[in-house]
Amino acid sequence: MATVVHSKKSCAVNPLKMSQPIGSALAYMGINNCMPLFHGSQGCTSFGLVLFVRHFKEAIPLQTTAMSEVATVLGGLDNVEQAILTIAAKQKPSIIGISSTGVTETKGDDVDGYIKLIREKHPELDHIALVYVSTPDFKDAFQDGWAKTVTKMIEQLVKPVPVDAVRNLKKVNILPGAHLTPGDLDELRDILDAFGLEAAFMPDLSGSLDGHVPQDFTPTTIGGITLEEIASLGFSGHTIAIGEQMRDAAVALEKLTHVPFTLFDRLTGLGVSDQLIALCAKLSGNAVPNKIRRQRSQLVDAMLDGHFYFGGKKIAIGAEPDLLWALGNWFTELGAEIFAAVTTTASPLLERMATEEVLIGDLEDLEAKAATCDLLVTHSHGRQAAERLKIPFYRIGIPMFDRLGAAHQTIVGYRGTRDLVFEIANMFIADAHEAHTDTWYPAMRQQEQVGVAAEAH
Amino acid sequence: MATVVHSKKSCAVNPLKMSQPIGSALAYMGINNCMPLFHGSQGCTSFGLVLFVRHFKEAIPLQTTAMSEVATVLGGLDNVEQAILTIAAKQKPSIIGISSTGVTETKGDDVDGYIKLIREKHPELDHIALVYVSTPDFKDAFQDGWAKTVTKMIEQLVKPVPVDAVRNLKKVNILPGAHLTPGDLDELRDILDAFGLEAAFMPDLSGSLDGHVPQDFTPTTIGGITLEEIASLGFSGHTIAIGEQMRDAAVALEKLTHVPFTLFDRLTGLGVSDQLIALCAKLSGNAVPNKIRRQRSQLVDAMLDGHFYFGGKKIAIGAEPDLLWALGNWFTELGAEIFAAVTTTASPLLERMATEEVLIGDLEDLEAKAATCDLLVTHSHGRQAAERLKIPFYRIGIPMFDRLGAAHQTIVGYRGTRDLVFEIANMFIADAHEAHTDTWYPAMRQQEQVGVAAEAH
Amino acid sequence: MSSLSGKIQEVFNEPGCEKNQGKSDKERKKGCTKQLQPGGAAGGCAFDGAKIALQPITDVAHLVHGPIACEGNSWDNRGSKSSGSNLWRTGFTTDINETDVVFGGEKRLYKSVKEIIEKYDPPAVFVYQTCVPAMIGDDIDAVCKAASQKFGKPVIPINSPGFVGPKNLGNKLAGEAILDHVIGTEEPEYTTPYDINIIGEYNLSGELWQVKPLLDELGIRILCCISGDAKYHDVASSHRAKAAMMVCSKSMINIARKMEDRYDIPFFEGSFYGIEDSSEALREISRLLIEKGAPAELMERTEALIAREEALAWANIEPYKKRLTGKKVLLITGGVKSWSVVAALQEAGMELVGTSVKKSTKEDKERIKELMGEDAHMIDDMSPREMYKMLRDAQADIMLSGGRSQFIALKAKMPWLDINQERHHAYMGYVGMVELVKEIDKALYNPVWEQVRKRAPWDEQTWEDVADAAIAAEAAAMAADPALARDKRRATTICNCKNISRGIIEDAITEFGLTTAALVSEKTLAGTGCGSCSDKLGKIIKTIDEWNQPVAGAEPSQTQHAA
Amino acid sequence: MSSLSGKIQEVFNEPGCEKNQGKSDKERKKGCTKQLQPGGAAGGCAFDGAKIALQPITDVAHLVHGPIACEGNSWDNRGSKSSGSNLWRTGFTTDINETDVVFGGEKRLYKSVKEIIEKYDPPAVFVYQTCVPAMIGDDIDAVCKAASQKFGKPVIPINSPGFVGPKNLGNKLAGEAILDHVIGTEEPEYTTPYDINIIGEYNLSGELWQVKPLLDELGIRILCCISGDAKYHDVASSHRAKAAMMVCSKSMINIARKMEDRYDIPFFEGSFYGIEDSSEALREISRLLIEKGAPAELMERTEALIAREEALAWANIEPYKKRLTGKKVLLITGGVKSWSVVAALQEAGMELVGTSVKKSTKEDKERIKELMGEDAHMIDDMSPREMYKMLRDAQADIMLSGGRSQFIALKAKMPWLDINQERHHAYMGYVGMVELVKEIDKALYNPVWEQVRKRAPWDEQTWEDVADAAIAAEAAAMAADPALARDKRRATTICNCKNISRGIIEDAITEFGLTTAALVSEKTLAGTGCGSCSDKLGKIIKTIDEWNQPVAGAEPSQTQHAA
Repeated sequence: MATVVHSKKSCAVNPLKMSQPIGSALAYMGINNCMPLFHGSQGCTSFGLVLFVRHFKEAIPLQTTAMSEVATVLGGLDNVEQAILTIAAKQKPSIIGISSTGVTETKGDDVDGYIKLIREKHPELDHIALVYVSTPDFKDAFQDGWAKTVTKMIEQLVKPVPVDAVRNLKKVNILPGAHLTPGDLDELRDILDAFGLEAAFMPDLSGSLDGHVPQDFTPTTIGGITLEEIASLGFSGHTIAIGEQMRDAAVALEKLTHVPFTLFDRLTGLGVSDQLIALCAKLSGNAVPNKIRRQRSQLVDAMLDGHFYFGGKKIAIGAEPDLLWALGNWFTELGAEIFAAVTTTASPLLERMATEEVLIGDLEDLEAKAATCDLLVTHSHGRQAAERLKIPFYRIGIPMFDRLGAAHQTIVGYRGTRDLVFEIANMFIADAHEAHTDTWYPAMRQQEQVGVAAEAH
Repeated sequence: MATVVHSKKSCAVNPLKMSQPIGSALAYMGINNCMPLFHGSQGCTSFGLVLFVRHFKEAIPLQTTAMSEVATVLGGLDNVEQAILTIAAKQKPSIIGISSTGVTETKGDDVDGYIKLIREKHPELDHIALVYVSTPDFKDAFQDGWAKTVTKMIEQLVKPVPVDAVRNLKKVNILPGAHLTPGDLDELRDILDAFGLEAAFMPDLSGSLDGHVPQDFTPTTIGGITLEEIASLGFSGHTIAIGEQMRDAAVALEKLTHVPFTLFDRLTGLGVSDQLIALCAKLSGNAVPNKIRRQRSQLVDAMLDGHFYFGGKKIAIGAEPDLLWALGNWFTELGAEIFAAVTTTASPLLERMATEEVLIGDLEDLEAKAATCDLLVTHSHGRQAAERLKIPFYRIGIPMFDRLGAAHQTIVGYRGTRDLVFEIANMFIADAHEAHTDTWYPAMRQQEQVGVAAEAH
Repeated sequence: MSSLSGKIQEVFNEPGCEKNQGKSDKERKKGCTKQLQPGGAAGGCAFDGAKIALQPITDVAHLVHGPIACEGNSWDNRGSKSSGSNLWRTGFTTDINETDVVFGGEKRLYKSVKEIIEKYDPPAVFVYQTCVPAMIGDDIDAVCKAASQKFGKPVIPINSPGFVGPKNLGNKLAGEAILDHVIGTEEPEYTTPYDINIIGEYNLSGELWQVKPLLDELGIRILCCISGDAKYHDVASSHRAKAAMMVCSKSMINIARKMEDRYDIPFFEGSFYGIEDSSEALREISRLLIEKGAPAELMERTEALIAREEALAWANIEPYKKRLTGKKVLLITGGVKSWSVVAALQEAGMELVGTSVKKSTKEDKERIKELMGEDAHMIDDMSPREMYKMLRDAQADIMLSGGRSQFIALKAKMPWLDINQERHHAYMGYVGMVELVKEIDKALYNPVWEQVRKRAPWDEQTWEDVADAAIAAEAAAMAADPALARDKRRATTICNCKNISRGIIEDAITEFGLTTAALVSEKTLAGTGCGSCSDKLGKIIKTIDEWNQPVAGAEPSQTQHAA
Repeated sequence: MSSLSGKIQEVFNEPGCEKNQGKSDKERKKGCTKQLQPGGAAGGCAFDGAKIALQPITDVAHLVHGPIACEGNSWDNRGSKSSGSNLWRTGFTTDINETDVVFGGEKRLYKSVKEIIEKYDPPAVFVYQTCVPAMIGDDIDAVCKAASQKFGKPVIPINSPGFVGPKNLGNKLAGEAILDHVIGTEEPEYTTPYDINIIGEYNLSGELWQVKPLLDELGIRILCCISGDAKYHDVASSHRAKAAMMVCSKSMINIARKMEDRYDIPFFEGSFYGIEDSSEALREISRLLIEKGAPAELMERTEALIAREEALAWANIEPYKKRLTGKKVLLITGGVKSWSVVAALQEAGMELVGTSVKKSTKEDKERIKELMGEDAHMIDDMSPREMYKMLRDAQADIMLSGGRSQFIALKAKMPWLDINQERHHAYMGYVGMVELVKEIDKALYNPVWEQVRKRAPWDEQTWEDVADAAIAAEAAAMAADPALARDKRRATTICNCKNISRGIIEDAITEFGLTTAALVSEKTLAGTGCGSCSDKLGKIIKTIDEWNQPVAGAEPSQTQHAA
């Protein structure tokens, strides 16, 4: 229903977008004992590292091939080789996840070729998986980097399974989009668990970046999905992909293993959660447990109590396509209007958004459109705009550097949606403007009081 | 450690306290198919009803003997009788829970005697349980009314069990204080469930007032603990009482049934949650499940990330004794200082509070002491004070009428505590004051700018 | 307490109340006492009513003398707005304890007044009596008098303990208190020929400010609004107004009438709810002022303003017409004000369910009132299934009602709009009516309804399916068993105030051969409460042939008068 | 890019840098290039450094020419504060796409400058070059020049793409850019004998405002702070200052020195971290100003102010003495500033772990630096177990370090205080030092530590128990197996910059018979990075008899020079 417009500006102002290599790195971080490695200048890694440290409030594993100007011109084989050797010796990971960057893509480094050479030269590295994804900074965005990386890992690491294999029907693969938090994954795990289903998340940030204190540290990731678990994804009974971005990964997995998949373009809202629960009931053969029924009933009640505050509200959202889709539809379902929608990259969902226009643009664009809105929704970089506009600001997405608990923000399923209804409704309630004597007929105030009058609205 | 001081004022200003009959009524509301009935003027019921409707955003069952001036003088037998008959005929409850009020206590109505007479006269009411608790408005407070009512129901409705009875060791009675929300109960149920333990809540607001949409309505409560379940509490393996207010109830239950009990004076915080989990492990004979271990680890991490914001903060809390105790200790554990503590009624916990003075007083007292504090914590009636003081305001307790989701506010256990750490830390972060040019040497500003300077702090 | 009983009798004799005028002397005396039904009553007490009526006076300290329940359970829960002081939002109570109950609370009351004056220095302190101190004999009149003399400041006793009656009695007793102690005790700084009082308006959600600018524009001064956004001085000097408007229900009719008697201030009853009613009210105000000496040109200016505002309002409602045309609205409330919104809703294209009125004349409004009025009290007791049936039968798209039925309406998943005093939106005057239409549109078109009505995928059938089946089964059972149908019919409550079932009424009619509603009332007490069921009584009498058929196996039940 | 390489060489030859002065010509040339270790590097790039250095100029539009990564992943993450414009916080980037990479991004850059000037009208636009446009040959100097002429506004090229080197090279290249294009291009409205520049201070958390009021009081004007809270005009006219203070690390030494050369502005290196250092800095400022012609009485006033502020600061620290006396602090940072806080911590009664200094002389500080400096780079790579061991061995009560080690320190459940640039607290000047002591007290006494260190009741042993056991087992294994101990020793990284292990150094010493640290550096490149390990090299040489023992079964490994 929406027109998808690309910003006509030459200069992006207050970027909404982040680069795809860091989306790629985040996907690697959901794999156990992994070391993500950027093939690029050390700054590429440093910026990504700082961003994730500030968001997750965790030490983050991320390395660099540290390309110098000279190395860039000559080609990066030596650097890639040396980086892999150093990491293998120092951090002893099970897998090194390599992503290219703008510099090395501009030069056109053939990293797949490099890896072949390195493999030949260093049989001692045979026990370490090496995955490479091409993720130039000057193309696509964060969620694309994530999606490509998951797809590549599936293609490379999952054991192919024939169509007639014996499968564990109680096991369900979940391919979460980059917009799902560790808290979201925990919630999904709880839901599946209530049906006696076992969830295998690929990747699994809920084990690695959920803000916990591990018993011991490794310099690599700790707690994500293991390579063994990835290899055996083909023996699961079903795959649930979450977010349109994960379609390629789900298709790749099905192609390789014949595990059928269901793609949920979002899981925030009553109807979509119903679909998830119905699927769980079908997959498990179990009736919907009482706990889940109660959660549904609580969500319905929250929607009824909360809808008063959403009706007619104008919302400005800046988010990557899948998150924009999830939030936009949910706001619309509660009676709010998506008045401004800005996103980072292309997606088939965009033109289906229930709004007039979706702009692939930046936060300057969003701020301009949000001036008359009742709520601004975007990641922490929206804080300046919200301050200037003096409207309530709901933080969601990466990065969230100026609040704690980003990893636990949960908006999926009945319970996640219920809490989101309350949280946003309460923001509207807190922002409600009391009537003043001149609320309804401001023009009738004396001239010099007009300023005050305008503020009263 | 604290001196307990009673306000010397004649006039209470901005009451913190609510009357004990409505605490009593709330306890009745956790019983299935119950109709709470106030013996008093219809206003007593009406005020209580409106308060609960605004807090829970639910239709609330609560009736009145509708004592008129004349009836009050003559004694309320007729009114009690007629009320019981009307309710029995119209709403067909399993139990009518009667609480006295100020008017009828002033007259000195012998309601126990009335009930005896009514029982004799109306054998057709034999299938309806009638419980009566004396709860004059002019004594004690909300949590006292709740506690007395639970104790009375236990004494009257639980089947006595000999010491050598065969018990279901996997079943655990939980006697929650009035300060626990339906969300808290749900969280406790989840925790016990993770150990394979079955929780029986007495009373159970999580079934009745958790904000859900029932399939059909009855004019009485729906979804609380049933009379049958209450009767069989004596066959459980253990009782967990939460809040010092519940000691009498736990003792009464033990006396009657020999079920041993553990009293937790609070369940918000790491150490106390550890104790709960250790108890669950012991009672169930099961190891601590991975899910719970992860939650603990997440709480520890939240405390580490969050403590920066709590250290040295001055907190003003107005709450009933058990909630004050729970919050006060938790704030103290994170390095904040309980600078002002105001409560409603006596409790052995008060003098053990880690603060100089606990005042049995009102919100005027709290506001006066909170002027230099960084956070005000009390129920929704604190909103005026917070506005005047311009300090952040965390709403907790009953009533919470100006926000949604009061029933789901959850602060017990690892997960509840974790979310509370984040929520409060984020309030502090949001309230952080940026440095200005005159932050450190305000006196050096020109005279006319002193006003601005003061504001900048 | 003899003075209090006297006051109550005086209120019952209120000649300004149409209802009273239709009653016999005997009826009048007990009529408004409205014996409440133990186990079946709802609503606030007289104290509640008194506090509601006076609390909007913004700069006064409102002190409740009683145990914590009366103030502690209820304070800070009203949506009146103030353009000045917010002292009215501060809760003051003596919070009497056991000792006070034994030894009397007068001393605590006196000291409380002292503390308040020392700390807050309000222009006056209002002291509200409640049941417990009334029982133990605390003489608040005496304490207030003593305190007043001692502190040189008005300390006004409001004698309206909860147990003397319901909320609307409290409204009137509050009126008596200010008539006796406040009105006429001060003088305005100046007067103009354009000074009016507005009586019975509480400025909820700031609604008064939806109208006041229009009066300002006309040069009409609200000398005092009783009590919305009023200052003590306004009330005390309100006897110098030239005319008064008595708005909303009749909660303060005694003030309007006695001020007419005592100070020669003519008044009219009007409403600012609805476009036509707003225009009518403005005209009436101008008319009365002109009668009392204001220049006649005021009416021209008034008409010009009305024309402008009406045109603007209709223009603003116009865009909603397309979306709202044909939508059916169910209006459920006991208050008067809702009826006056009918025209605006109809102008926006909506239909009022249960009536076929196309234009809204006064008569039409009366008819709507007849049709719907009796349900007003019932809604609180309805189960969602009953409500669903009602909505299904009425084929309504949205319900407008008071806040207490909100959660039941919502559980029945019915678009709902709050039109009582709990609401956050302001619906008065021309702008308010546009606001109402907007809000209805918002509620009606909120996509949430579509979602919450859908069945959970694992449910075999929707809640509505279940209800339909149950209703159908019930109807079938009735059709098959006339005795059952008869019992069901007879069990219906006709008079909610007195809790009188149709069976009792039928029996009385047949036993005593009653032929008028009044006679039925005398025999059964039905219709002696709010009176809204008197038409039903008449209808029962008229249809005697339909229901007075012998049914096999059914004994006529013993007539049972209410206690 | 010849101009850029020229610049880089120029920076390497910086005579103001002590370190450079100690190097041979050859060393100097490659020294600061600091060949980064693939797979082992950390820290920002030259672009990052340039942006950090100039971004605090508040009213300038900072435009990053490059793909989204350079600005999109990093903007709005610095804590500088502005007393005026907040334009510096707005992120501008050309966000170049694939087409730009193929066809060149100059046009987009030019149009971006145009858009910015049209929309935001800043006094200047700073254009930051990044790797990708540098590779494809975008000539930002030319674009800036053209844009500058076209729009009549300074458009300043900052030529510091990430891949030319590390962050501190970027700091210097940024300095070169403003030396070349900004400084001296405008004139101040007026000058005074009391005008100074402060160079290398970014006003993080508003720290400058902890000192500026003192200068104000002395009548000393900060003509320009480069770059904290600076306006473009301030920088452009900063060449008229009478003296300059060069603060913090040597990130902008080239600015200070060249301004001395070009404009005869004498400078000194100083710090406002620590009480004594603050006093010293104030004295130096006054001394230089007096040298340049300011009245001598300035020094008297300066001393009076110092006396007052010092007394006040010590008095404010006094109350913490009792609580902090005997507490052991572990200071871990590479920055210079932390060393100057030592005196204050000691004054508050704390001990610096790893040193026995009681009074803080300059020498003592050097010793602390020696003792601790080498660990500064290591902390990022430490496991909690290693950190625990370090803390256990040091018996520290609290750790002060930079933000990146925060989460590792916290996981080791060690009280920790942020003293790097990410922190939210301001610690400069006298008030800042009191603030630091307060914050240490708060962190140290937070009861959270006691709780988080407790074992979960179901855990058999604490994390510390496990670590103690593992450490003991390791020590036992080493004692039992000298070859293992030798391998372990040789595997230790000595030079973090060049990633040179001790084994390589030992081998070089024995193979070539090296006797000085300088010789070791020449052969192994160890110590040619930040230079902090040169003392370690000396120590290794001195202790040759201890480690140069033949161990059974261990072959001396092949010497392996870093690439």
